[in-house]
Amino acid sequence: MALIYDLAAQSTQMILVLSLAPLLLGFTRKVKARLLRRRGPSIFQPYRDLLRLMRKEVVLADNASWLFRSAPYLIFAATWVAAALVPTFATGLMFSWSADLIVITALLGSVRFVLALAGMDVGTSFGGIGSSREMMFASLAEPAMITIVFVVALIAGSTQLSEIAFHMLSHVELRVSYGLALIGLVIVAIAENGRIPVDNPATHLELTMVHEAMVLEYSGRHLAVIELAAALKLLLYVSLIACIFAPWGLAPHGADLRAMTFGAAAYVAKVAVGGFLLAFFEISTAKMRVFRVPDFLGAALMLGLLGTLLRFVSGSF
Amino acid sequence: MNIPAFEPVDALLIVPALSAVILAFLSGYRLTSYVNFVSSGVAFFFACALLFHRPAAGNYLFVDDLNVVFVVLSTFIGFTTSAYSASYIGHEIETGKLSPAHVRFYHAMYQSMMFAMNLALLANNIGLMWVAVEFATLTTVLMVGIYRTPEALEAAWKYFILGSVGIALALFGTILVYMSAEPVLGEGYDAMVWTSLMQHAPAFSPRLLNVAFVFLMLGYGTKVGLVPMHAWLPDAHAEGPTPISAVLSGLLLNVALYAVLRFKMLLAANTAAIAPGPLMIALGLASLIFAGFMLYRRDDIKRLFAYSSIEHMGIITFAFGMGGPLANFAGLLHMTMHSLTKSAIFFAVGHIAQVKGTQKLANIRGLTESHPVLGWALVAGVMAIAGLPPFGVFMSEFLVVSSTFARQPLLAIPLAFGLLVAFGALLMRLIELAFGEPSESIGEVEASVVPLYFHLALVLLVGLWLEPHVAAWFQNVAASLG
Amino acid sequence: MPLTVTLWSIGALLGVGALGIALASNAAASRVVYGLCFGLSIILFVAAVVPRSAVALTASFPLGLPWIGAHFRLDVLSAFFLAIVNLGGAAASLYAIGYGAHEKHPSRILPFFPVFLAGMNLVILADDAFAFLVAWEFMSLSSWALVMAHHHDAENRRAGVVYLLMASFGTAALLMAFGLLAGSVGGYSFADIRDATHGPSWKSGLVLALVLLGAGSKAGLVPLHIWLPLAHPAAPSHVSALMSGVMTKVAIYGFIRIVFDLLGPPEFWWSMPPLTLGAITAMLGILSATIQSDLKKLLAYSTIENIGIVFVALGLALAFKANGMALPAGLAFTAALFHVFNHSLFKSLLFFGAGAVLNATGERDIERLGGLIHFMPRTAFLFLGACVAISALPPLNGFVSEWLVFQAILLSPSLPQWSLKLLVPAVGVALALSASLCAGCFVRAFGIAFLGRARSTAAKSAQETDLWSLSAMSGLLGLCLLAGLIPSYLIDTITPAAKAFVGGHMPTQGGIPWLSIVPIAESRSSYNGLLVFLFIVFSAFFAALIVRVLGSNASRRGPAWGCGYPDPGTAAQYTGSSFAQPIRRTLGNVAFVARDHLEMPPPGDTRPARFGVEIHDRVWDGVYTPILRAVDFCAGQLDRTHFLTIQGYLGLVFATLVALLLVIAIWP
Amino acid sequence: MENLSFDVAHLLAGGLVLVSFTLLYQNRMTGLINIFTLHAIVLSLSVAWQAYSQHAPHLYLTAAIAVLFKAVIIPLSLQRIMVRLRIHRDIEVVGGVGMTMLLGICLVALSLVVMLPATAAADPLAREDLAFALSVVLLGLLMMVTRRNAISQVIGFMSLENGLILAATGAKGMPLVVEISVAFSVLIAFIVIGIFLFRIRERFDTVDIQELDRVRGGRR
Repeated sequence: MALIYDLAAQSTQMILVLSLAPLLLGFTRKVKARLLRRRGPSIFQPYRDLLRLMRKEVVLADNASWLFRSAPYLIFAATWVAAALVPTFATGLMFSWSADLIVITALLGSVRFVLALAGMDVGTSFGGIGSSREMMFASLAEPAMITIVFVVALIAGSTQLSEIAFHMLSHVELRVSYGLALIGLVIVAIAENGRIPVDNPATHLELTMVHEAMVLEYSGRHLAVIELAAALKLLLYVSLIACIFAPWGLAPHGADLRAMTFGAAAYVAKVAVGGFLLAFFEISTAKMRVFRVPDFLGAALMLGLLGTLLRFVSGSF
Repeated sequence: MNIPAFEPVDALLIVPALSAVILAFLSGYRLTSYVNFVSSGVAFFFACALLFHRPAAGNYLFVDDLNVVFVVLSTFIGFTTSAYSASYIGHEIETGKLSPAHVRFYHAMYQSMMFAMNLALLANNIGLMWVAVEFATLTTVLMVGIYRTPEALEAAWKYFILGSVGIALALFGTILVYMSAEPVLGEGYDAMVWTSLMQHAPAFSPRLLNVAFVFLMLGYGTKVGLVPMHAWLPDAHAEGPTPISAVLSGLLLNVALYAVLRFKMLLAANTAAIAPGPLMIALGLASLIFAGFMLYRRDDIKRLFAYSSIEHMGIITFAFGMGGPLANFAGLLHMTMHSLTKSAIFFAVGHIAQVKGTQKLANIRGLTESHPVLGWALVAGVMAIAGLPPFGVFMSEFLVVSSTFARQPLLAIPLAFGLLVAFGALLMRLIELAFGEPSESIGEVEASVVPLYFHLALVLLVGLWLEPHVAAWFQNVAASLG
Repeated sequence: MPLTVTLWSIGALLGVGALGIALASNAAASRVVYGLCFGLSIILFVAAVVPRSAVALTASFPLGLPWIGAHFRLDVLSAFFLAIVNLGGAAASLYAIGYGAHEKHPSRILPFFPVFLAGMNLVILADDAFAFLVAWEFMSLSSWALVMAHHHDAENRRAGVVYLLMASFGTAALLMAFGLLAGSVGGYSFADIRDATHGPSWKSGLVLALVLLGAGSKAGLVPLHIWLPLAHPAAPSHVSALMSGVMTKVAIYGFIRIVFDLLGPPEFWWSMPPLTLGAITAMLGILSATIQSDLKKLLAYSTIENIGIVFVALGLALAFKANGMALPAGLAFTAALFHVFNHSLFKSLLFFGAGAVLNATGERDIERLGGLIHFMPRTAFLFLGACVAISALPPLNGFVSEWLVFQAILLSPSLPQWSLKLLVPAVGVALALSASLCAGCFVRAFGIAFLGRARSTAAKSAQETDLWSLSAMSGLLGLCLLAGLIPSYLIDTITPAAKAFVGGHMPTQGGIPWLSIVPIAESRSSYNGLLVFLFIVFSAFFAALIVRVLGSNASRRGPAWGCGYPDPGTAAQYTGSSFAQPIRRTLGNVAFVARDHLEMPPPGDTRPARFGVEIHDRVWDGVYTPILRAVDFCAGQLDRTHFLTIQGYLGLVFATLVALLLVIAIWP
Repeated sequence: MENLSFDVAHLLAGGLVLVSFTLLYQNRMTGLINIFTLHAIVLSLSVAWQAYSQHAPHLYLTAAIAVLFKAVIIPLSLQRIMVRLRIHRDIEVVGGVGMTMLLGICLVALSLVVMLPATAAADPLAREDLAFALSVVLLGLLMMVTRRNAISQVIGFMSLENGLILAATGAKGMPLVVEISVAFSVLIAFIVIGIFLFRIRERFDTVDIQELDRVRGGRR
């Protein structure tokens, strides 16, 4: 009985993230438009786009290989699993212990790996440019992420997200390293999702583009799956930040239905706030040149390192 | 005057002397080289006989653990070298480098040199030993100059002058030793006889011994080829016939070293005297490092390996200078291994020079491809001389370096440094010689490579498995060296 | 019994070497020799992994140093490394059955290959200093001969010189280390050394330094790594695989054996050199790998990176052990050995792939490859698998070991020493950095070489490689997958070694539900590769299914879109150097000085614009060039003494004599 | 009587050193050879005196060899070689005569400093002899180092060897002295009459050793 209950909770979360992801995207666009005094598309536009893309036929480049065709599904699957492992409305879900924060980071790493390869498969110059830049950003973003993980893990004494969230709930305290980690994580999230100022998701024909350049050759259902994966990734980071730094309302392990629904509501609220902040940030900054990005990410890395050092030097656990 | 009973010791002197006389009158290189080969073999046989039967020490000759090692080794190498020189000289005659008269002279000198060396090793009398070494010098000088080319003559002249000066210094040292012993042992033979000298060494006047050792070290050290008295060695090796280069490296240096060792024991026995170790260590290190650097600029293959001989003599002197059972054992082993390996290398070099028609390193390339048998032998030989396992030299170098580092880390570091420097040079040369596009060659190997491979096999065997009796024997020699 | 079998089969390997000389001319020789090697390696592997009692088996022969003899010992650690060595050996032999057929001069390889295998086995079994060093040099020499196999190439000859010089340098260092350990009495057997009371701490520190020099020069620790990227590519590919995947591990074994076993209880500061050097090595290695365009050089540099990771883990283990923290020490040690195992698998696989490409196209330069995924799909798939594994991406095995290392780092704040508190986080960041760079490096390697369109006719005409090679590679990939999905068994096999060498070990993983692994406690962290893998597979299929239901399945082929630009031909593809350019610009100058030259002709000039990059290796320029200069200078100066007149020489003798007499005169 | 024997021996040994100095001073070939003859005669005298005072008849033989060989044969043959090879008459000295003389004095001092304390035990006659012998040896060596042509080098070597003989005879009752001196004479015979000058004569117009050294065409 309990098993079924857990299973249900876990699958709810999977469905939840999957369904919420495009919404977040749409919501952010809407908010941006509004802040710019435009009406903007409806917040459900992303769903429509996805459906339309799926119905279109796929045009494969002549020398696209099996890798090119299987990549979208791999990317989607890995992102989805990663997103499903981040506590959204409840901690200690059934499979949460099968992967800790480091694993989640690494899963996103595999996603990037496959995506970069897919970008190079057809053999156009654009795909290559995208992949190479993506890997350069990653080479700084990933260690930054790891250092942030260090900070968090050293505070909470665990790399398990559920444990971390639980710890944050149980002793609420303000530490410098929190702040450092938060800022670092936000920077990493922006870079990883290719948002302004690192990349501009709204443009296509611009040589500074990164993510869009990699998926340039994709069309139809493949593109749809990839777009969905991208949306999932954005949601993942938002919920990650929410789970670590704003764990309020998370239902503890084996909580009853009410707590869970409450947690879900709280989660939606957090996501909305996140989306709003993101939109606000994006309209208030301009995109930076590609070779400035490393400094941007380097800042995140340094913040993470600083936090780690603080943790190492001050208390041990 | 009654005739003493026949002794292998006497045979060791009589056989070479007799055959030298005979060879002086025989002609025809097949016959003479055959006689040469046989008499060397007989000498080797008698040397082995010494292992089982030791005559009592007389006023002139004696046999003990130490010089048996040297005698067996030198007669053995004399034997294999005579086998090698037979085919080598044959080739020299065909190419008209040597006239039959020269060959007759060559063989006579070969035997008289063997005689002189055996005498020097077996002599129980420091004066007699000196005379023998001096005689050996004369004979080798004549053989170095045998090609009559300006280079050969110049090399021989240089060797002669430096050797004579060395000899003179050694004589002065010998006289001083006698002077220091005379008050204790009284006038006459006793004061020049090893056995009695060793017994009464503690009573000798230490200061006189110190002065004596300086002269002896420099004098005999000249013939060992220690820096800075080494100058004769490279040219003598390079300009003489290759068998002679092999004999010089394999035998003559050892004989001189033997003399140094004897006097070192004498000094070590006298506690009041300055310890001889430091001087030997200093000269040894100097030779090692100096020779290591000199290897880099050589362009003549025989000079290259001549300098490597200096390097190894340095190592051996260093080891004996360190003293102690481990280091002495290592020194003895290293000396044996070096003689075998270096003569093997010179055999190979002789063949190479004959098939390539040149001694210039620059004109010898890709041997492993053009002459696999020679090429791989050279590779093996150089690896062995560079002290890489599984060859015997590695065992001795292992013992020298590790035991030194355990006792005097500061001395082991220059030692290892010198070894590496020398190895670097040898390796670069070797790779040029043995690999790459082969250079054109003028002939095939018709001379026998048996002695070459025989030596290498021995060295390999020792590296893997040192026969227990031999080990025990070396060990108590090492112990006696103190 | 296992030891006896092991020694006998090693002897048999030597015999096979002799056979190689005999058969060298024969056509079928290579199949016979490699077949025998394969069989013997399998036997050795089985003998190593067959369950035994924990007590070490020993044997000794009257070889080597007469009064000591040659001792051999098979304990938990040597068993583990024997398994690695012979697994690699078996794979290489199997691969070579097919690969060797393309060899021009088999007579220069066949005799040395089995000897090389035997040498590595002997190093691991040796139980006295002399046998150890003999085996060690034996290994170096045979591999050197293999490096010199293609000696007509001047580059290879240079590699041979550098390699053997560095090897001998390392041996000299180890020799001195053993000299210190054995003491002046000469107790060279490891048993004596273990029993010996260890001297002052400066002495053990000296030994540590010497071992780092000796083992490090063989393993490729910066700055002693320079020979590795020269020598590994020079050898035939199956040998490169052995040298990179296995021989470096033997070096690590040497380090562990001496530092963790013979050197006695550690002090905390011992851990700092391995940690620092390891981190530096990882960074420099991967950065240099990222800019290489020679596929095998690239792989060699990535080997250097992995060696760095292993040394970091070992340094952590030392630190924990010195502070008596048994459990973390066990974790770090396990991580190190785990990574050693993993690297031996996927690095061999990668070199096999490179060899297959080399055979099919005759090219090592990725700039002239491309599109191979169409011409040699199986090889491409296997190579891709290895790339994923080495980039430390779940669910393959590379990730597990790296994850364990991170877990160990997360435990280190409880180390009391401040120096370590400051050092370890920096090292951790360096590790993370190198891991992510590694992913970039291998995206580049695979993407440029196998994806896109063929950049040369050689690449166009490539054929899929033979079945022997494919089977060897598939076997290795299968093992990578197994080790990644169910690491718990491997961890449990390492446990006894950890118990014996650092006194602690990870909790037994066997009993944990769902086959997941738990370094310390469930509440801290846990990982279940199998589950993650199943999840991904499941959801991938789920997604495919949904798409199939909701969307259309129609698809057609067309020319590449490329933002509407007409297809500009293969030359316009992104090249390897352009791919590496961002990283070269941002991080590159840590490891090397890279200068870009852009020569832009003035307007109206019809010359093409030229772009070139020149790269200077900081280590080479900073460390080795001065040494070479110094040696050359000394040689030049001393060489004058070769041309003195006879008076000059007499003068030398005279001066020496007078000097010595003066010494005597003033001697008290 | 004892006293007298000491004085005479001392006188002769000292004389030998003096003659060595004059050898150093010489810079003309003929003069060099004549002085060397004197050197040999003084040596043989002192050897003979030793034979007399030590009652060692075999030393007379040594003395005889010295006179016959070094004071007669060698100088004559050297003269012949000089004439035959048309060696120019004066000798180049490295670093000037004065310098060498100064060095020589330092050497004598050195040998006294080294020898006198070392031989404290031995009887005074031997001590003086040994000290003088050492200085003769060193002076001979100095001469070989500073003289440029072969004949003067040979002479330097022979004076060195005279010093050795002096030491050997000075050592009380040393056996094999005769043999040693004979062996040495053979050595010198080799050098002097020996094949080498002739061989060199065949190929070079001079026995100046620098010519010899020039043969070495940068061979390494």
